[in-house]
Amino acid sequence: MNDSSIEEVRPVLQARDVSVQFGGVKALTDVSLFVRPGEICGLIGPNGAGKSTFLNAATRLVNYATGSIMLDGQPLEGVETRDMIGRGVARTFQNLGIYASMTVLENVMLGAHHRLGGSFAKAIFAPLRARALERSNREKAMAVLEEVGMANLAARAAGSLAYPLQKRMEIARALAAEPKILLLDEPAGGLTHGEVHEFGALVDGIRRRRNLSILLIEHHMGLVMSLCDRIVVFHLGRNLAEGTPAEIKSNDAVIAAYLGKAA
Amino acid sequence: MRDLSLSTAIKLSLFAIVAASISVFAPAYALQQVAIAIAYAIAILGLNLLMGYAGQICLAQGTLFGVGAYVTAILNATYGVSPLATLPVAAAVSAAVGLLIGLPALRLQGLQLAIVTFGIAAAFPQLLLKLGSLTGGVSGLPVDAPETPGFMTDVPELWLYLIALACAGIGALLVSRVLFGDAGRALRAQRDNPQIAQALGVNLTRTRLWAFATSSALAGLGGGVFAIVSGFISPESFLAILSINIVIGSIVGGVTSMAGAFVGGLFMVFVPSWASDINLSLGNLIYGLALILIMMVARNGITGFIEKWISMIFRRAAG
Amino acid sequence: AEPSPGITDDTIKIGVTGPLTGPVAVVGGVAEGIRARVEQANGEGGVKMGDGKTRKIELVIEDDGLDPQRTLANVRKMVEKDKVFALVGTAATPNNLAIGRYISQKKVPNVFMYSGVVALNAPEWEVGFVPSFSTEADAFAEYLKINRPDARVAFLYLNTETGQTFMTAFDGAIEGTAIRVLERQPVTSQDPTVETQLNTLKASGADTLVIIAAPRQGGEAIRFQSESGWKPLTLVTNLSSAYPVLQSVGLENAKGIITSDFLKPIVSDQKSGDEGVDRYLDAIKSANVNFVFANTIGQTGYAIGDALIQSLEKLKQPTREELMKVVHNMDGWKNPLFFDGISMNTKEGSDIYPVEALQLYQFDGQKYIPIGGVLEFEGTTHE
Amino acid sequence: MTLLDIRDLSVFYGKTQALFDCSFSVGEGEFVALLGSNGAGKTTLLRAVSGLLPFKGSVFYAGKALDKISAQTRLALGVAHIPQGRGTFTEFTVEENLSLGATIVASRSQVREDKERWYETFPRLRERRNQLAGNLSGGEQQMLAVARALMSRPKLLMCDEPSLGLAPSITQEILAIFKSLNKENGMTLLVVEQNVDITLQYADRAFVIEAGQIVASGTASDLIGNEDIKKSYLGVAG
Amino acid sequence: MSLFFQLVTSGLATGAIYAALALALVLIFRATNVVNFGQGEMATFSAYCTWQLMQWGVPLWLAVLASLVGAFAIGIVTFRLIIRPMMDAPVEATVVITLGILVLFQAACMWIWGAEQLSFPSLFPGGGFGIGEVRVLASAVGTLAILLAIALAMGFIFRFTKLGLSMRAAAFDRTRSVLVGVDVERMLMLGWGFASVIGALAAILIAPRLFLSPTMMTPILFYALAAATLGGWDSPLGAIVGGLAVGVTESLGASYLPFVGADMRIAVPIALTLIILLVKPVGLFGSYKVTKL
Ligand SMILES: Nc1ncnc2c1ncn2[C@@H]1O[C@H](COP(=O)(O)OP(=O)(O)OP(=O)(O)O)[C@@H](O)[C@H]1O
Ligand SMILES: Nc1ncnc2c1ncn2[C@@H]1O[C@H](COP(=O)(O)OP(=O)(O)OP(=O)(O)O)[C@@H](O)[C@H]1O
Ligand SMILES: CC(C)C[C@H](N)C(=O)O
Ligand SMILES: [Mg+2]
Ligand SMILES: [Mg+2]
Repeated sequence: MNDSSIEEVRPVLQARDVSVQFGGVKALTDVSLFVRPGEICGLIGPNGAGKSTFLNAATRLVNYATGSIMLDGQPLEGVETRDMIGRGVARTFQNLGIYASMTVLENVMLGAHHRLGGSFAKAIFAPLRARALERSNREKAMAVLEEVGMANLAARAAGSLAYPLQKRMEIARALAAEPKILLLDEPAGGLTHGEVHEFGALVDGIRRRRNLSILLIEHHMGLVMSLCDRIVVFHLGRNLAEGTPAEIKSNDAVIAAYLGKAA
Repeated sequence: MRDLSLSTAIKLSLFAIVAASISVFAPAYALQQVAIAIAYAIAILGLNLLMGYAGQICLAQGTLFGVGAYVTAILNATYGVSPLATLPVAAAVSAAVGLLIGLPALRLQGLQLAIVTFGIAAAFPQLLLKLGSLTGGVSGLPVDAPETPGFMTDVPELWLYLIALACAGIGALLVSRVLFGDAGRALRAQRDNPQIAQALGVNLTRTRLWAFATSSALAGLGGGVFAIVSGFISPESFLAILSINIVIGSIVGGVTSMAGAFVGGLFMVFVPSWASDINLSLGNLIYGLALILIMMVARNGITGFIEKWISMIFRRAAG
Repeated sequence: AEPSPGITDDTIKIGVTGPLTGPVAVVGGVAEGIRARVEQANGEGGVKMGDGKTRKIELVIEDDGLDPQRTLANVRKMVEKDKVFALVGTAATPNNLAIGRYISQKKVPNVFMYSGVVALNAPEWEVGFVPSFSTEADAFAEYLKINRPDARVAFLYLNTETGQTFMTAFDGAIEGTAIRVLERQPVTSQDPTVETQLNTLKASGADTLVIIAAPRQGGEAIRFQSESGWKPLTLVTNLSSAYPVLQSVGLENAKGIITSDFLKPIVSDQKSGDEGVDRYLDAIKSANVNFVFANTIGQTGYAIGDALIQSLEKLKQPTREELMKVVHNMDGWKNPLFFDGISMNTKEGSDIYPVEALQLYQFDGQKYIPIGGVLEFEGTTHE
Repeated sequence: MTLLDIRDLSVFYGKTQALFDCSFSVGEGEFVALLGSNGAGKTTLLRAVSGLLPFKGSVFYAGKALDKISAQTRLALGVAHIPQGRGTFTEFTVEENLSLGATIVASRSQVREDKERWYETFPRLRERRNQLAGNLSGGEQQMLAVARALMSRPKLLMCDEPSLGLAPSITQEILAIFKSLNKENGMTLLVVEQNVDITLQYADRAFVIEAGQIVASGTASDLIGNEDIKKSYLGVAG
Repeated sequence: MSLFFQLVTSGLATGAIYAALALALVLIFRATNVVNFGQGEMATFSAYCTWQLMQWGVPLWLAVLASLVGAFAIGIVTFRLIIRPMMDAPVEATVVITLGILVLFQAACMWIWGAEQLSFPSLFPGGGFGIGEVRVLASAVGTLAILLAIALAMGFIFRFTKLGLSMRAAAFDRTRSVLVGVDVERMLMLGWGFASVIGALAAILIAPRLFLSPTMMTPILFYALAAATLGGWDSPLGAIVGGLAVGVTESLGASYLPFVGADMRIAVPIALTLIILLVKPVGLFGSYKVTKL
């Protein structure tokens, strides 16, 4: 959209005119969006605006009919879903993508799967090496859990955690992948107001320490406004607005479509 | 972690004690039966990996078992290869066949896959008859007994039993290597939610095919052992019902348990005949009831049931 | 001589294994028939054996579901744990093959097998009973040569050694005649229906249908030839021509079929005046067997039981070797259920097939009527 | 008049106790909020009342003891529960979901009328009426869950975190709908929420639950003003 | 050419047999989310009951009616005794349980009525009629007509009635169903009852062709499973189309594909099922499950 801003630094993620259709339902129509390195970009919009669908398209879980999505300037067409994480794109899921019967630690260790390759051949024919990798993976996963403040829960079954903790564990798993960009789909769901603040600090800390780019979908306006550098708004599957939190907060179209009277 | 290795050690020594006392106390004919049970157990080990961990239901494990048995028998009877030397080949050929059977699994799941593989199991005996020149048709093939070391010539069954046990050990080692690490996690991940697994970088195709290959290799190994222990094989031993029975063995033992594989193998061999020993004409009635009652009492399989009790007792003792 | 295992001064232990359950549980009738005859003998005080002692027979019956693996397991258990003296009436070819090596090793007699296939693998320790399928093939060929010398034949054959043996023998027997085989279709005992095969056979233009199949498929084929408007001359193996099979098909549908058997036809459970048949009817009644009186498999079992008792009566020494000697040298033994003129004959070293004669029958819609005389193939059983 | 009377309610998951002797009551026609931080036991309480969990103690609804009454009967008596995580029938269409919501309703015309009404309220659902619920966006599913529960025309509606995943405007809209049902139809509401500020704008009264126990209660206006309670239990900073 | 038509016709007749069992399997699956491997044997038991009643002199129609009522009871009792306690057990346990049901009912039939095959009277006039050279069996036409009627009724009930909706909901998710007031246990119980009735009817329809015996359903099981899979497990009409497709292709394949032949004809339905599933993994009329991320 704003071409001059793109010139400055190459965005980590850039989508242009992306459309997604499910049968007769047009979930996205020509949406564009970019995320700069080190930036937290908010993605908001009414329910059904197509935010999650955009995330799915950007991680190649759904196909887009038109447009292009580029990662570090590389087009994603033809890239397999499973290769996205290896290219530095890690994500969380709106409806939770956790493995309920595995422990928290196992879930987080899965985040590093793409680096370990998890090959049967290695496990069968090079067991010592496989075991060494496993050990270092476990240590790294523990470190990540430490970082998000969940180290004490490592041995719990993921399914037994409270909903917000499950969401947080998903973030830890995404971090274990050591991504360049993190796509978060409603990570603060189920948090109380105070917890949201704390959570915001956590995300911001992660971004700073790791110099990550983050695309954040949230309905929690307090969080979005305080955390994001820039916000993109979708409505009915199209771009509605884009700007700084202050601009968005006072954008009439956004207020009408999304925020409601008392934001 | 320490707990885990401790419980593994306890389990292993328990296993060793049981295995040793069987070899001492069981009469020769029963020892051979146990060896056959172990041959089935090897196939169940594979199926547990595939069904319990990879979540792919294969109703053709008996077929792959049969492929292994026939590879051993053909190599031995037709080409004179020593029986033990055929085992790796049996495993490899079954793995290859298993890969082929596994190909549809890349697109099919659950029930659909189960039924397609069941069809393969149903067709297998006919195929064996059709390839009569290779398989000996309905008359089957004899397999030489492996050379028994001097000191046990009196009880060749003991030697057979030890061979079976050793092969099962190899199988268990293989499975444990796969399961306790990144590969095993990926396997479970693609079972519980393939889409999420993909997003985590799991290569579904490769993971599933490897699971099929490993499982089939074990089926083939088990089949080879079966051929050696039986000394004679024919198509009648590899009817579709065998695949069903292996699945029953796997589930009754416990699909996610290695010890369960052995329980399952023993179950397959001994329970039907015990049932008919109780009452000849009511044998199957008793067997059917047994299946139902066992699952009602031990819904996670016999080992799951035992583990639950043991951990309950431990917790009592501890607290 | 030292008595062999399984025999004492007043008992002798005999093992039977067969499919009492599973898809071919009908074949379990063999074991039941044997039991009926043995219980009858025991009820009469036991068997007075050749060594002068009277012994009761202790039967050990095991179910193998027709799985050769379980047959072997049963046999090992019966030999090593139960210590049976001999095995009798072991059913089906693959199962007998599976135990061949073991019984030769252990030198355990496996007598009066219920298997219609010639090639086995422990001939010194085995003796057959029912005529080979090749014998039956010869009988059918014989009939055709006389009654329909230019027959155009369609085969529905069991796709196992059974069908192969039959067809090979039949082809040999019609060599040099004007009889031609136009079409052959295999069946398996797992086939849900055999309509497809039958349609193809019908379309071949044959005028003669030969059915070699297990009862279910055989029955279907008998019904087909009557229902389909195709009226070939129909020859049915005795595997699936038993009266109960015809009943399931509908007697009128079976009218005119031809079969061969070595047993007397029994179509009523009322006393017939035939002493052998009457004793059989008594026996199965008091043994409370699980087959109906007209079941030829059960009758065969009873006949096997009788043969066993006759061999024991001739056993001079209580050894297994002696038993084999006796059963390998039968000379015209009679059997209560055999058709008049058919007897059991074997010759050590050359002939281990006790029954090698057959009588042809035609079904008249009510009962089997013998046609022609007994066809004798003594000593000619071949592959 | 008291509609829901909870006395010494305790609930166990196996051996772990999640609720400890909770007592409170909800009057007929009241709009009550149940507040509390994560894992406090709010969901557990609703599940016990609606019949998904067995409990110790007593729960009276319209004077009837609920412990021996099946979940279906409770629904028939007018107790509806919108579970956390929505609980839509994902493999059924939107329309079928609404029909299922009306399982206990005998009158066809009432069902038709109500469907029309909720389609009117949530036009998004009308657009998607023949689509599988599982394909709806998170927020759309939440709307569906609410509409479905209302199809049985409950007397007591218990809703577990309705705001979860909803756009702010929709959250307000749903709470406003609740309020109007409460005002106009006299429907009693027991709403579990994290979103304290917005909820207290609509609720008459609120209870605060913490670690399985009721620790505070009061009218909404009391609580809005009570910084202490907000700080220590609800984690609302300033 | 007339052979071709004859093969198609008798393929249809055989297909009707597969479709009959497939229909019962689909019903129980749709209503309870269970594949009841023992469905066929439960049905055989009911057919034996019919036979027994007739032996005692009860007229055919009455005997059929009585056994269908009995079948309903058998379904309900099976559910109460065996399935209900296992409602939240892992699916593997249910698989073994239904296999146990198979063994149990087969053994019961064998114990009570013996292993011999028996003749079972047809509900339809015997024989058939010819269209040109092609022979059509009256019983096949009748069976198909009844099955079709049942499938249409089932489809209608599942899709358009409150009962059907509730049954599907109960099969889909128990907790969610409880919350909307569906009497889950009752729905599952009805599912077992109805499936048992349809199964019994299927057995009564096909027993005249197969002969009544304890194992008459065993060889059919795979074909019926293939038919249900081919049609899509949630479509009654699919079960019939699947059954007929399997019957016809098998019949033609066995005759016209020399490398298959009658002995390997089972390869035909396998191949057919596989091909269809590779194109449409849920079967011809099956619907996809959804997972929203
Ligand atoms: N698989 C699908 N099939 C059909 N329609 C779909 C599918 N997935 C999404 N949709 C539709 O596409 C639209 C966008 O959905 P999406 O999940 O992206 O919304 P969202 O912006 O994430 O909303 P929310 O904030 O409620 O989560 C919705 O209207 C939804 O109904
Ligand atoms: N199925 C379960 N098994 C065991 N413990 C459980 C289960 N469900 C909940 N718990 C525990 O019960 C307690 C109360 O949980 P509950 O879900 O009722 O809390 P909540 O207040 O609804 O929290 P949230 O705001 O996260 O929804 C928690 O400690 C939780 O860990
Ligand atoms: C019907 C079958 C049990 C007969 C078997 N083929 C035999 O050799 O005797
Ligand atoms: Mg979303
Ligand atoms: Mg909750």
